[in-house]
Amino acid sequence: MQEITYREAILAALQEEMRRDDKILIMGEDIGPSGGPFKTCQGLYEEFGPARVRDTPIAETGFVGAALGLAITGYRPIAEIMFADFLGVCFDQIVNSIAKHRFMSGGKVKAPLVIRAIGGAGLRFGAQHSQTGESWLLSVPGLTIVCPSSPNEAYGMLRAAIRADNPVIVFEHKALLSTKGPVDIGGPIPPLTGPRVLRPGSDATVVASLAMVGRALEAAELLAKDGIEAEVIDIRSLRPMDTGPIAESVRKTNILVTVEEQAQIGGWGGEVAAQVTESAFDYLDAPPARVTLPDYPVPYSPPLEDAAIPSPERIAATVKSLV
Amino acid sequence: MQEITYREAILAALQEEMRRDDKILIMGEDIGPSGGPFKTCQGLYEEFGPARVRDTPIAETGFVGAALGLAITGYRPIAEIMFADFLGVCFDQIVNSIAKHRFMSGGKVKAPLVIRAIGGAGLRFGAQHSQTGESWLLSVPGLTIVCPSSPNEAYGMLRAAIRADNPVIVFEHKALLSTKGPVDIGGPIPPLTGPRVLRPGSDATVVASLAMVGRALEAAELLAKDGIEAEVIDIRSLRPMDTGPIAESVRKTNILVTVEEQAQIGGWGGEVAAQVTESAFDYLDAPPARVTLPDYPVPYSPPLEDAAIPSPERIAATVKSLV
Amino acid sequence: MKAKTAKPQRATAKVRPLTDKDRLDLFRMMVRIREFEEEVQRSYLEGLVHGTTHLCQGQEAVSAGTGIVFREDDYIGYTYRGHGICIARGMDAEAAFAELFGRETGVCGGVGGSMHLTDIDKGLIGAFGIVGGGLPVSVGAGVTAQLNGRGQISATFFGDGATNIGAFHEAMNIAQVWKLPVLFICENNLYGEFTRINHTTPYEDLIKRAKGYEMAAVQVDGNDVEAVYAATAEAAGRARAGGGPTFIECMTYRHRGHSRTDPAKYRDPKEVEAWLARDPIKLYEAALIKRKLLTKQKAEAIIAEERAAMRAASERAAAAPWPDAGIDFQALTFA
Amino acid sequence: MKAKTAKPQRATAKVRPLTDKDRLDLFRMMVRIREFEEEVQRSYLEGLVHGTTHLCQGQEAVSAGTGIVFREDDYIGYTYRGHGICIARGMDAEAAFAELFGRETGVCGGVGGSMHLTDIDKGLIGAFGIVGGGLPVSVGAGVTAQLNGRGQISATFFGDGATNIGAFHEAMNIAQVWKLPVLFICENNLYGEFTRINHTTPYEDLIKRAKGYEMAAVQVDGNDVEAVYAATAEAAGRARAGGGPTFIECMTYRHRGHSRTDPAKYRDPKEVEAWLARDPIKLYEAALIKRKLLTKQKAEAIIAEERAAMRAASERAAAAPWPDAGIDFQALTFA
Ligand SMILES: Cc1ncc(C[n+]2csc(CCOP(=O)(O)OP(=O)(O)O)c2C)c(N)n1
Ligand SMILES: Cc1ncc(C[n+]2csc(CCOP(=O)(O)OP(=O)(O)O)c2C)c(N)n1
Ligand SMILES: [Mg+2]
Ligand SMILES: [Mg+2]
Repeated sequence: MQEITYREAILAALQEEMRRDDKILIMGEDIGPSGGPFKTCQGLYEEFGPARVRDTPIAETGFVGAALGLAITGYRPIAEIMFADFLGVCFDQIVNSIAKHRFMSGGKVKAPLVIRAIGGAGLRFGAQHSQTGESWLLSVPGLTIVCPSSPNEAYGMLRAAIRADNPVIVFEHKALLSTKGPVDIGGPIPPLTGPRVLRPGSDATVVASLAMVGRALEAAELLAKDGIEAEVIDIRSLRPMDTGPIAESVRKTNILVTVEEQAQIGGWGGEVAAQVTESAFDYLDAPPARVTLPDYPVPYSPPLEDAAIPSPERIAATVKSLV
Repeated sequence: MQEITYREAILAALQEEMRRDDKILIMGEDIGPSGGPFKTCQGLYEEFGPARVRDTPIAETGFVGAALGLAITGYRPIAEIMFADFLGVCFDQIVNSIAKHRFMSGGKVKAPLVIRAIGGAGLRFGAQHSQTGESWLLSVPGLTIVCPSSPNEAYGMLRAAIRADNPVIVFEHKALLSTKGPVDIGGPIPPLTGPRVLRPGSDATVVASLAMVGRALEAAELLAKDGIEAEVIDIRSLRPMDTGPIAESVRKTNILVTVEEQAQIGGWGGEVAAQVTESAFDYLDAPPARVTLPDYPVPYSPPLEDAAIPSPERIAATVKSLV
Repeated sequence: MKAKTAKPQRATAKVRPLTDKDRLDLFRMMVRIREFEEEVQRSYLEGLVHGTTHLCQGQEAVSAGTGIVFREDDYIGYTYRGHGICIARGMDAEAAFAELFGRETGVCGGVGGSMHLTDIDKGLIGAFGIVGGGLPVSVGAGVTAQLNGRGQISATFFGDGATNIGAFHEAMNIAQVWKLPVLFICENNLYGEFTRINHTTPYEDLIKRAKGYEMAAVQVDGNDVEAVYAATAEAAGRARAGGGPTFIECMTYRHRGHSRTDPAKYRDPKEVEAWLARDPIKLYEAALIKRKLLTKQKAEAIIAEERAAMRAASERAAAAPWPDAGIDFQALTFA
Repeated sequence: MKAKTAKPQRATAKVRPLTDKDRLDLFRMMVRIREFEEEVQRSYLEGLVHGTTHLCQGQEAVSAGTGIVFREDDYIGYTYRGHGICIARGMDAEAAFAELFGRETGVCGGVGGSMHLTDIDKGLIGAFGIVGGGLPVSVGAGVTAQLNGRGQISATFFGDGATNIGAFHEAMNIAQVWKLPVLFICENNLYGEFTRINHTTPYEDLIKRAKGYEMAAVQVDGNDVEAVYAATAEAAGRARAGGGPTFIECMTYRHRGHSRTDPAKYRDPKEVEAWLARDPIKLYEAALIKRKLLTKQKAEAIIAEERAAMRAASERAAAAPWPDAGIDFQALTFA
């Protein structure tokens, strides 16, 4: 295990995979000599050259669509979307072409491609540069959607995503980029999808994604002080969504709280709550609760943005109100 | 009450409103002299002329963005998206500009605009022309999203949407265009949002949208034969989502089934189930059930498409399995 | 109104001259495409084709004239109106009909349909139903061609209306900046659905679009199969040699409406008449008869053969079973 | 590397000649914008401005030279790098600072931030953070201007990099087809973030983009405020008279990095040097001194005045309260 940042973990995964398979290439804005605005591609250009590390014009529809063209003709492209908010610009290519091409071809076409989108709030970037984007694609069959919450997950899931033979959207979080954690460099490829229990607990099940995972763990610490043991689960993948382990946890804790950095309506929390209610109905002591962003865009002003993002205190209070 | 089709109802609403307020104009592809591919604009060009009934180039980003520009400078534009599937092409304008502009301006800018999107399956149009699109925008604060399920709703909700001072997305369904029903021409403007009980019942609550409403009503007929009285509710609006009346119904029936023409993950059914579970937890005799499309794109072949769309029989069977 | 024929195009030095066999093949291919589409239309009226379908009668010279240029390992992208290039590329007619009929034996197992005929093994990378949606994908295939370094090219077919959408712009710009071996083949049939080009575009000669990218461009009479061949062969030669992309505008006309429900009343009868008089098949038949490569009788025999062949393929397709609703869709969606 | 100056532009018959007062106003406005941005930068380093901010030092001539042309009832759209035009348009500096500081007194109540300064009452219809996103919106404002029939125009500011995205293409095409009174003002500062234009665009003279739409176009030295004025005034006159849109390319350069975290190491020092030598304010100061409209002392006095004014405005803004987290966001989101 090596202590590195989320940013370094992404870079390590890209380097390692690109060294392993020269069919892998990456495209994006300012990812070449300048290494990417968030420096997630630092050094790739120098090592792999302009053919495999491609600076693109500001044309997300163009290069994300190109990724599909590369994928169905033998390459394994990775497209970096600088801010997840910009997924809206290439939304059509993703939902109508990338997600459906294999299906519409009767299963004959393979589309092994990865779209990395760096999103999230908390950095005072305002309404158009602070969205995680997680929910925009939630309802689109044909996509695999994953959300790494730590350096180790960023490293492992990205490697797994690159090796998958289907389109995978990897949502990364800009507030996590500089966070450090142990990473199993060169370790086995982890499962791409499915939740993971990060902290065992018997009193409540708290499910979170991306930056909310860390806040859920902090909330668990606060709750522990009051003798409440929360089981914290990182949902990891939104598509496919495997709530089996979550239901299993709820059968033990009888309480479910989801935490996501998005508005409630249309968030993944509703899906988790509904599935768990279906599979563990008789075990629920209270209706599942959801901690989310308020139902308006992310405000710029620090006190307003801070108040909008679920805090450990808010998460803990929600759990307390149920146990 | 006049017996007219869903198509005629849309047209009547457009005509009536455009006669009332000359600030209202409509833009879209082939909606001018040719009256629109689905003939929802027949005669508007002749009556209101090229300035207010504008044929656009194939450029959804361009004319949907233009709608915002018109709205914030004093007009009340309506944009027609020929197939809801094409919302992906202008997704950025909707989620990042239209939905947020008022908010980002500190509330100073008004954006009274309507986007009409004609979607839905059942007509053998294949994967890229059969989506309702309902869920794509479900998670976007700042939007009002409505789904008329009958000629009267199409007429009333469109009039209400045009009069709203905020962006409203109206999802219409192409399989409903030729269906007839009584319409209260010139009647009072109905509430734009909020569910409506269409058939009272005491044994189960079935909530549906768009074309699924008719199928839910058919299912209720089938169930009635077996002595099961289903209360059928048209959800009408997805944003804001008012599940109060649904919970109220569930407190009476103790059973909730949602029916939507989309995949389950990311659909609105999960949100309804989660909200109702929260507000009527102790009244639920069984976990809410959801009848949806399977988790793959809409197939072209008739038997495959028919098997994918929730049928009255499937809805009835789901209800039966719970009561 | 006179049918628009293109300005004479530049000399095509590097182009392999057509042999007499090529010419007869071109004629037969145009006939085959015509008969395929006529059979689709007939089948649609019989209820065998479902939903909608977009026919290309009148535009066969573009499919045939370009199709003969492509190599086995080239990549071809197109639209819902792409039946022509699929047939020109050798897609099995029975499998194509079966797809349109929604049958198990369809080239996409009946899952795709009329708008999505795809056959990756033949380099037919996909039919895109979203206007402009296929262009960026073909740009990606162009990157593959460039990276492979084997002189492959990527060709993408689209209509006049598609030049108004953002995806077209981004694809053209990237292809030019990256000097990709991509052929942008624009079938300018003067209409996007029911709206004439002059209502949606600043001009009718779309070759002008290419100026915004300083991309090599040529405008040809899209109803003159040999002109289409020459322009495409030259552009392909340049692309294979690393000379970058070319925008090829083919001036043509669809004989039928936009889709099967469209009577095309919005078109000036004089315009229709003028273009029907320039039917690419009739024009070429006359030319080959003049060249003594063909006689009226031989031409009719070819037409009869192809009609019979398409009819037979369609009948076999119509006899094929429906896909099993129990089929494993997960496998269709995920590898 | 020599700083790129534009080809001499066409005669501008219809343009009102600048008065001496105009000239001094233009100078003062450029100074004001410069001092505003310098104060923003200082405040950012002090932690008063949050997140990121995109400065326009070096591009002041574009904001000042165009700003003087606009009427009160014109519509102006711009980007995250739009502080300059907001100030030129008379946005209250204190309210602008307060917005950047996230304070209650901000022009958007602190909700928008540096990338979204908007003041609809002044015709400042919005700052768009998505590249190209503002252009279609300005096209819509152009439709409004055309429908109102009062000779209004809609102007939209964007960068060189924005010409690579689809929204640009769709906006240009629609504006030309509908003959809208829209001014497309491209501030070509040669870079999109950290990438030089030659890596993303087929050429560096973006005026060529306009050819793809047959749109009137002009390229001017964006560091020559009077050249910017003349080109803009001519285009505005044409637009107000129903003559349609114009693409105005202003060749300029940003003195600072893309955003506050960018040291701009990717630029050739010679290029930077050449452009710094053509600082629009220094150039104009020299020109006005030559014209005897200004003395070195007077110029310094103006600079000192504006600096003090911006400093004072910033200090007042910094003293303003934070917005109340309990504020009614529903009201901000819905009318
Ligand atoms: C983004 C998008 N907008 C609208 C449509 C609906 N539509 C299908 S074909 C068509 C016209 C296309 O015209 P053109 O590009 O000239 O191709 P043609 O049909 O003439 O071959 C339109 C508007 C679509 N499929 N995609
Ligand atoms: C659609 C989209 N893609 C990428 C970005 C990230 N981004 C912000 S500014 C910028 C560069 C824009 O360059 P240019 O248009 O030349 O404007 P300038 O910043 O030079 O004024 C990029 C890539 C964005 N905001 N929107
Ligand atoms: Mg056409
Ligand atoms: Mg720039």
